[in-house]
Amino acid sequence: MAEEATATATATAPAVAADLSDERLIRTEGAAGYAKLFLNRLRGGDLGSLPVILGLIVISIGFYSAEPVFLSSRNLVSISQFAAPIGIIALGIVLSLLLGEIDLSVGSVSGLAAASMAVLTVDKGHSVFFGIVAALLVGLVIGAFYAFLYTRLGVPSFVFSLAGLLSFQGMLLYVLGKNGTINLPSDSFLVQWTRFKFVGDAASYVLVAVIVALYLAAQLWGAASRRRAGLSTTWMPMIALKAALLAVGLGFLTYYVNIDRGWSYLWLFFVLLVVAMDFLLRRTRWGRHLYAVGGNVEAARRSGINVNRIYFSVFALTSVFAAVGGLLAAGYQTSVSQASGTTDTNLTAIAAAVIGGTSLFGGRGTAYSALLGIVVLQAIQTGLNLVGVDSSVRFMVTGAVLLLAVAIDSVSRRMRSSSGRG
Amino acid sequence: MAEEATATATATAPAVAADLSDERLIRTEGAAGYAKLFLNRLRGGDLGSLPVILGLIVISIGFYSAEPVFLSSRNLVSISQFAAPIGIIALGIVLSLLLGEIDLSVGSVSGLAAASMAVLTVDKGHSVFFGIVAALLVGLVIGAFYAFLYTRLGVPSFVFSLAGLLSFQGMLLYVLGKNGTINLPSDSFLVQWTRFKFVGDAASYVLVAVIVALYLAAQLWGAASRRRAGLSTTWMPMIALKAALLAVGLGFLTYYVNIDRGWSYLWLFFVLLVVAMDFLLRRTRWGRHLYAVGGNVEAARRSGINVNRIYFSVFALTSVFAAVGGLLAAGYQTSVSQASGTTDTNLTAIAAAVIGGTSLFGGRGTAYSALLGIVVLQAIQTGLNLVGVDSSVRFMVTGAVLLLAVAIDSVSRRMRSSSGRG
Amino acid sequence: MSTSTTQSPAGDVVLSLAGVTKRFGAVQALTDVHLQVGAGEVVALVGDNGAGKSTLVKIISGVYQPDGGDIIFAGRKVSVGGPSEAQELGIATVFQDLALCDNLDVVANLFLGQEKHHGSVLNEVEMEQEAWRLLRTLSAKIPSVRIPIAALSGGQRQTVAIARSLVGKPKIVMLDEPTAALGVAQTAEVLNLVERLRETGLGVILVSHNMADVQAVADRIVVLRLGRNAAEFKVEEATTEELVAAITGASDNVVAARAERRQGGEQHG
Amino acid sequence: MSTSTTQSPAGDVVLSLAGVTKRFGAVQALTDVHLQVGAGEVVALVGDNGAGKSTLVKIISGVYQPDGGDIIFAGRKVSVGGPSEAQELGIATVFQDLALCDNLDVVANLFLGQEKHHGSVLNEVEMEQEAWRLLRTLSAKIPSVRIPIAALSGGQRQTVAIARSLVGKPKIVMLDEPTAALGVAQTAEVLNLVERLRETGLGVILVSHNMADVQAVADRIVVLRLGRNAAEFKVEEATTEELVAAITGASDNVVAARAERRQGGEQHG
Amino acid sequence: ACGANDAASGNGSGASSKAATIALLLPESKTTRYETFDKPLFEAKVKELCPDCKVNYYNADQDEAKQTQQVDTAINAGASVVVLDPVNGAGAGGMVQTAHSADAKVIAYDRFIDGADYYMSFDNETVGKMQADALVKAMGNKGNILMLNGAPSDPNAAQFKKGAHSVLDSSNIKILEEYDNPDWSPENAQQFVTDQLSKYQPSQIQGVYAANDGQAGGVVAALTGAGVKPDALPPITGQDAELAAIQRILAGEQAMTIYKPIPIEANTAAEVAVKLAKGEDVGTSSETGIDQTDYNGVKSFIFKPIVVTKDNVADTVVKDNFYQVSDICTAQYADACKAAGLS
Ligand SMILES: Nc1ncnc2c1ncn2[C@@H]1O[C@H](COP(=O)(O)OP(=O)(O)OP(=O)(O)O)[C@@H](O)[C@H]1O
Ligand SMILES: Nc1ncnc2c1ncn2[C@@H]1O[C@H](COP(=O)(O)OP(=O)(O)OP(=O)(O)O)[C@@H](O)[C@H]1O
Ligand SMILES: O[C@@H]1[C@@H](O)[C@H](O)OC[C@H]1O
Ligand SMILES: [Mg+2]
Ligand SMILES: [Mg+2]
Repeated sequence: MAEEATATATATAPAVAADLSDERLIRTEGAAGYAKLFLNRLRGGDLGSLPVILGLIVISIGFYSAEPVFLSSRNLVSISQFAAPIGIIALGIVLSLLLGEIDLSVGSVSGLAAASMAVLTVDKGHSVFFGIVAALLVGLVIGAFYAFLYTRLGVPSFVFSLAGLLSFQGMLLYVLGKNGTINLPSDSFLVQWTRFKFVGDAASYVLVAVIVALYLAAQLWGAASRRRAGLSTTWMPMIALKAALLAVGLGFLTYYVNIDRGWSYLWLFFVLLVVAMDFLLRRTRWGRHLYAVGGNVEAARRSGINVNRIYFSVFALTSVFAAVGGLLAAGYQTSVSQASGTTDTNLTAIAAAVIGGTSLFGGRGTAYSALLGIVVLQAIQTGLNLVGVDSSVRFMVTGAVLLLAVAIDSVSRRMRSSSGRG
Repeated sequence: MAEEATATATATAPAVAADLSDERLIRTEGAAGYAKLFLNRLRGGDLGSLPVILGLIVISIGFYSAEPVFLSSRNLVSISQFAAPIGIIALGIVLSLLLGEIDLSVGSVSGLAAASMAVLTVDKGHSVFFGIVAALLVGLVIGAFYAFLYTRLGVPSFVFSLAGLLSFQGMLLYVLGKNGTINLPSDSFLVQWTRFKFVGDAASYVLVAVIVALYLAAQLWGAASRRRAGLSTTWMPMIALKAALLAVGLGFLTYYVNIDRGWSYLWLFFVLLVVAMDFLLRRTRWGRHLYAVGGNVEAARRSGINVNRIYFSVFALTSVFAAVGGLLAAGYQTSVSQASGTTDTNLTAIAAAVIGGTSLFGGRGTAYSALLGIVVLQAIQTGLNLVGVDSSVRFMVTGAVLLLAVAIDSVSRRMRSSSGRG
Repeated sequence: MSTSTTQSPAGDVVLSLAGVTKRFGAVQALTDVHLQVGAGEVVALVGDNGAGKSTLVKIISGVYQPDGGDIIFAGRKVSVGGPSEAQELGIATVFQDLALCDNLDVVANLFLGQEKHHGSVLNEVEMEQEAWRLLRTLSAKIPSVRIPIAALSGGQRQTVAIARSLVGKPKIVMLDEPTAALGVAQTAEVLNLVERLRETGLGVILVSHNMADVQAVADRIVVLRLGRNAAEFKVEEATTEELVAAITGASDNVVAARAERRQGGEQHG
Repeated sequence: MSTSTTQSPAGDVVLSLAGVTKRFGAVQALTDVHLQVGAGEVVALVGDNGAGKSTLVKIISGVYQPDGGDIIFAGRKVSVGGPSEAQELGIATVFQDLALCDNLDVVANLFLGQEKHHGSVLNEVEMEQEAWRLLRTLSAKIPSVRIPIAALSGGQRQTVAIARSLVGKPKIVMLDEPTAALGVAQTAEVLNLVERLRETGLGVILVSHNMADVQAVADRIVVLRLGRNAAEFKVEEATTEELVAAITGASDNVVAARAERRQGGEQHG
Repeated sequence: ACGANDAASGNGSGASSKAATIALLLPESKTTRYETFDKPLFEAKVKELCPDCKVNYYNADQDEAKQTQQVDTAINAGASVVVLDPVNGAGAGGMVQTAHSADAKVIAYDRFIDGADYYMSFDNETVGKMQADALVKAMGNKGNILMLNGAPSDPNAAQFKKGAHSVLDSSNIKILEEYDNPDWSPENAQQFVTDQLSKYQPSQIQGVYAANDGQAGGVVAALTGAGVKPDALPPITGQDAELAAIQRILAGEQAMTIYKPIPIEANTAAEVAVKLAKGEDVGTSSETGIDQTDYNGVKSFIFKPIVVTKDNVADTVVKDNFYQVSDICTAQYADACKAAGLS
C-alpha cells in the first residue's frame, strides 16, 4: 500500500534514460565520451585494480630483465600452481575483512585439516573422499564455533582467532602424534589432481570460447533488460570491444601456458572459486548483506538483516576455505608435517587480501583482490628465488618490492581523494 | 568576541553544582550512593579493566592449585622481568592502535635496534651509551619513514609495516653478518641494569609512600579546584578510601616481592613508562588529539588539529618503544642473535594490547592495557612452563586460557550493550 | 494548557505503549511513557532536545529493549526483540541518524533487507527502475543512484532514508525528524506523503521540531518533557504558543520572547 | 523575481568568492559561484537539496580544494589549504554533518584543537566550567558533559557543534543548517546568537531550508540552484513565494500547491 | 596429465651439457652456518671443479611450502642437479619427484630424504647421542637435568631428541622437566629455565641438555640471572659451534657444542654434484676421502660430527678456519682465550 501511496509520480518520464536526466551529470556518449571518461578517471585516480596490476607489470619487467626465465611458460605455470592453495585461504580472509573482522588462525586451521585428512587416510586407512569430507567438517565446525563466540559472547575476532591460532597448532601436533610427517601416497587422488592435472590443448581453447560467449551473453542480456526498463545502457561498440579484448587476452595466455603444461586444474579451481565468490558477493542478497554489515553493522541490523547469519556464514566459509587450501597444499606438497600451515601462511593470506585492495576496516574489497594479491606475492617470491641472493638481501628486497607494488596504488588513491572523490 | 556575544547567560547558576543540575541524572551521594552506583555499574557491565583483572585472578588460582610455586615471590618477580621488554613494545602498539593503525614490524625493529647496538659496542668498540643512542635513532628514523609513507603517500600501515617486518629482518641478518649471535659483556651497563638492579628494602617502602602521597595530593587538589569552579567533587571519604586501598595494596605487594629480590629496575621502568604515557594520553593536548584522530580523523582535521603531526609522533614513538624493548630484551638475554625479535614478538605485543582492552579500530584504549595484557600473557606462559606439559597440550591450553581471560571481558561488555550503554 | 489524556484515535488502535521506561547509565531517558496510534491517524511526537523522542522510536522499532513497560501491537502484547521483528510486525522507521550504509549505493540502501530478486540473484534493473520512481515521488534531487551514499548531500541522504520506508508493506510508519535536512520542495512532498499514508489507513508517528509542519499534518500531538509525558493535544485544540509552552515547560520562554521582540517590529542591520 | 547582484554589504567585505567551481567525478557540484560577506552582515545561503551549499561551505573552510575560482579574505587573495589554515584566518564553521568525535566527551569535543591548558597540561576544570556556560547560553538540554558524544541525542549533538564555533575568536562564522535538529527553544537561542554575532561585527553565513528563520535573521539571501548562483535578494525585498520559486526554479511548485490546498481550508482526519 | 613428462624439454640443460646448472637449496638463515659456510664453500668448490657450471642458490626460511616452490623454480631455471637440504626431510619426497620428473638428480644434503640419489650428512640421531654422552660424562653419570629440545614443528628436533633420549634414558641421570621449544627461541629457553628456578633451587640442577647453542645461550642467561656465578654453572650442551657458544665454552659457561666440519660436507657435495652434472661416474669414495655407504637404500657419504669442548677449540674450529682467533677473542674473552692457549 505504500507503493500505492506513492503512485502520483510528479512528472512523466523524460525522453532521456531515467538515470541520466540530472543536468549536473557529465554525459558519456560514443567513443569520444568513453575516451574522456577514461581520461577523467585516470586524472581522478579512480582506477580500480589497475594500479596493482601496474605494480605487477613493473615487478615482472624487473625480474624478467634480471632473469628471463621469470616469464617462461613453465615458470608462469608454477607460479599459478603455488598461488592457488594460499589464494583460496586468502579468499576466505577477504570475506572476513569485508566484515571488518580478521582471522589469524587460517594457517593453523589449514594445517589441522590437512593433518586430519592425512591421519584418516594414511594411518587409519579411510578413503581419500572420507578424509577430505572430514577435513572440510573440521573447518566448518571451527567456523561455527567462532561464530558462536562472536555473536553470542561478543569476543572480538582478533582474540578468538589468536586463541585458535595457538590451539589448532596444538591440535595439529596432537593429531600427527609422535611420527610427525605423514607422506601422502603418490597415487592418491589429491596428489594426482593437484600436481598432474592440466587442461588439454583443445579443451583449453573451448574453455576460452565458452567464457567469452558467456560474458557477451550476460552483457547483452543486461543491456536489453535495462533498455526495456528505460535505463541507460553501455554503448554497444564498448561491449564488443571488451569482449574482443577478453577473447584475445585469454586466448594468448592460454596459448602461452600451453607451451608448457597448460592451465592446471588447481589454478582453474582457484579461479573458479574466485569468480563464484565474486558473483555471490555482487549479485546475491547474501553478498549485498555482507557488504552492508561490513559497512555499517547497526544500519544493517536496523534494516532487518539477520546479522548473526551473515557472521556465521562468513566465519564458516573462511575456515572451510582454509581447510580447502590446506588440503590442496598438502596434495601439492605430497606430505603433511608439524609445520604445515604454521609458518607464513597466515601473514601471506592476509597480506594477499590487503595488497589486492581489500580494506581492513570492512565493507570495501572484492573477491578478485585475493587473486591479484597472491599473484603479486608469488611473483615477488619466485622472482627473488630466481635471482638467487642471500636471505638478508632477499628479505630487504621483498619488503621494498611489496611496498612499491602497493605504493603505486596508494599514490593513485591519494590523487583521487585530493581531487575530491571518496 | 564570540565570548562577549554569549555573555547574556540565560539563568543564574543554580544551588547544585553545574554538572549535576539536570533532573534526569541519578545522583550519587554518600556511602549508600556509591554502593548503588557500583552495583549499577556491575549490573550494567561498565567495569573498565575489572574483567581482565578477574581473568588474571582466575588464571592465577588455576595455576596456583596446579603448582603453588606459581604465586611464589620469586616467580612473580621473574614474570615481571620478562613482561617488561615486550610490555614496552606493546605500549607502542597501543599508541598505533589508538589511531586505528597497526605496526607489524615492531619485532623486526626491536631486533634490528638491538643488533645495531651490539655490533657498535661489541664489534666496533663504541661505548654502550653510543650504542643505545644509535639504536634509538634507528627506531626514530624508521618511525619517521613510516610517517612519511602514511601521510604523504597514503600507504596503509598494514602494508608498510609488513614491508618493514621483512626488510628490517633482512637488515638484522645483514648487520649481524656472518658471526650470528653476539654476546654482550656481562659487565655491560645494559646487562647489569636489566638483570641485577632491584630497589632496596627501605627504598621500596619510601617509594610506596611517595606514590600514595602524590595520588592523594592530586585528588585533593583536583577536588579543590572543581569546588572553586562550582562543579561537583568526589565524596571525600571515597578519596580517602581509595588512597588507603592504594597504600595497602602497593605496600603488601612490595612486602611480598621483597621476600625475593624486590622490584626490579626493569619492571619499574616499564611501569613508569606506562604511567607517563597514561598521563600524556589523558592529560595533555597531544593525547587528546591522538584520541580525536583515532576516533574520527576527519573531525579532528576539521578542528584544525595538525593530523600529520599526530601520525608522525605515534609512528615514531611506536618504533622507538620497539627499539627500547629490543635493547632491554637484549640486555636481559645478554645476547643478540638472528632470531632476536623475529619469532613471537609481534604477535605477543599486539595481543597484549588487544587483550588489555585496546580496540583495533582506533580511539578506545588506555596505556594500562599494555601492562595488563602482557602480564596476562606472561602469566599463562610461565604457568604452563611450571605445569610442564607436552607442547601440543601447551598450545591448546594457551589458546583456551587466553580465550577465557578475554571472554569474561566480552561477556560483561555484552551485558552492558544489551542494557543500552555504548 | 489543555491536556486531554483519554483520546479515541481515528481508527482501530494499531500501537499502544504503557509505562515504558528506559535508563542509560546514570541518565533516566524515559519514565513511564504511554502512547497510542490508530490506523489512519498521524500522531506527532514533540519535545525538547533530549526529551526522549528518538529513544521511544527506537524502542518501538526494536533497536533498544525497554527497561519496563508494555508494547501492544494490533491488540496483542508483543516484545520487539530486534529490528527484524519490528519489520515483520509491519513497523517501518526512518531513524534520525538515517542508518544508511555509506559504502553502498543509493539503490542498495533503498532496498536493503528487502531486495528484489529472481531466485537468489538480485534484480538490479527492477530495483533501479523502482528507485527512480520512489525518488521522483519525493522530488529528490539525486544525480545518480549508482553512487555511494557517502557522496550524497545531507538532504539527499535523508530523502533516501524516507524512500526506504516506502519499500514493503508497513502498517505503521515512524518518521524521526524526517524533514530536518530537506529543502522546501522536498519537505512539502514529505508532508504530502504523510497525508497519503494516512489516507491509505496507516498509522504514522511523526517526530518533528517544526510546529507549523506538525500542526499541518498531525491529528494528535503528544508532548514529551525530560522523558515523561508532559501533555497531549488534539491538533485543532492547540495553538503554537500552547505547544511551545508545553515543550519548554514555561510560558515565558525564549521563543515567546523572540516572537514579542520581532513583533516590536524593529529593523535590524 | 528581483535579482540584484551588485550589493554593498553592511560593513567592509570580509570574504568574497569569485568563479568557484568544483567537480566530483561525473557530478559538477559547483559552477562559477560568487558570494560576498561583509563584517556585521548575515548572509543566508539557500537552495534545494544537493544545490551545492555544503560544498561551498567546505571549500571556504578548507575541507575541499576548489577546481577553480578565487577566495578573497579581508581583501587578500588566499588559498585555504586546509581547515587549520581556515581557522587561522578566523573562519569558524558548523558543519552539516557536525564533525564531532564520537569517542570523546562533550567537553573534549567543544574545545578540540583549542584546549585550555596550563603549560602542556589540559585545564579540565576550566574547560568544564566554560562548557556549562556555553551550553546554558544555547539552552542546551544536556544531562552531563562527561559522557561521550555517541550517547547524545541528535539535537544535543548539534548544540555541541554550534557551541564549538563560539570557542576562539572568529572573524566569520559559517553555520550549515545549524537548527535542523534543534528544538524550538534552542532554535530561538541560535537565532538570537546569530543576531548577537552580527552586532559584534562578525560576518555570518547561514545555510538553512527554513525560510522563516532565514527571513528573520538574514540581511541578504543568496540562492544556489544545481550548483550555480540562481538569485540574490535583500531580505526586505523578498517574499517567501519569490524565494521558494527561486530555489525550485518554478513558480508553480509543490510548495505553492500545498499552500493553496491548505488555504482551501479543508479539515483533515 | 599431458605434458607432465616432457617438462624438462626446452630447458636446454641436458645432463651432459658443459655449462650445467646446479641448484643449492638450504633450509633457513637464522642459523649462521648456512649462509656463512655451506653456501660459499659449496660455490667455491663447484667453481673450482667446473668453472662453467652455474650455481643457483635458494633459502627456504624454514618454510616447507616455500622450499617446494623453490625446487620447482630451480627446475624451471634449468637445474640438472638439485642439492637439497630439506626443511623437513621426511616430507620432501614430493620435491624429489618433481626433480626426477624433469630428469634432475637430487643430493640430500645434511638431512636425509627418502628416494634421493645421494645423501651426505652428519647424522642427526648421532648428534643427539653425542650431546647426551658428553653431558652424562660431565656430570659423572649422576644428578638432575632440565632438557630443552628443539621446535616441535621441526622434524630434525625429533631426531636429536630421540638420539639424546636413547642415551639419557639408560643412564642414571634424572630429567626434572622437559620442554619442546617453539622456534628454538633463546628467549623461550631463558624463560623456561627461569620458571623452573621458581620450582627448583639452582643447586638441584646438575646439568642442562640444550639441543642447540641458541638455547644454550638462553639457559646461561637464566641461570646467571638467578644468581649462579658464571664459573659455577652446571654443564650445558649445545650444537652448531656458533661463535657465541665457542666463546662461552672458553669462558667455562657452556660445556660443549657439536661442531659439524662443514667444509668436508660442502666439498663432497660439490664434488658429487659436478660429477652428476657432467654425467660422470661418482666413485665409491670421494676425493675428500669419505667412503660411500648405504643409508636406508640411498648412496651416502656420512661424516662424523665433532664434540667441541674447552680443550679442543684450537684443534677444531680454529684449525679448520671456521673462525679466526680474532673473531673469538674479543676484549671480553681475552682472558679465557689466554687460559685456553688461543692467540
Ligand atoms: N564527496 C563527494 N563525492 C561525490 N559527490 C559529492 C560529494 N559531496 C557532494 N557531492 C555531490 O555534490 C552535490 C552537492 O552536494 P552538497 O552537499 O553541496 O549539497 P547541499 O546544497 O549542501 O544539499 P543539502 O541541502 O541536501 O545539504 C550533490 O549532488 C552531491 O551528490
Ligand atoms: N545510547 C545512549 N547512551 C546513553 N545515553 C543516551 C543514549 N541514547 C540517548 N541517551 C540519552 O537519552 C536522552 C534522550 O535522548 P533522545 O535521543 O531520545 O532525545 P530526543 O528527544 O530524540 O532529542 P532530539 O530532539 O535532540 O533528537 C538524552 O539525554 C541522551 O543523552
Ligand atoms: O643445527 C640445528 C638444525 O639442524 C635445526 O634444524 O635447527 C636448529 C639448528 O640449531
Ligand atoms: Mg531525536
Ligand atoms: Mg548540505
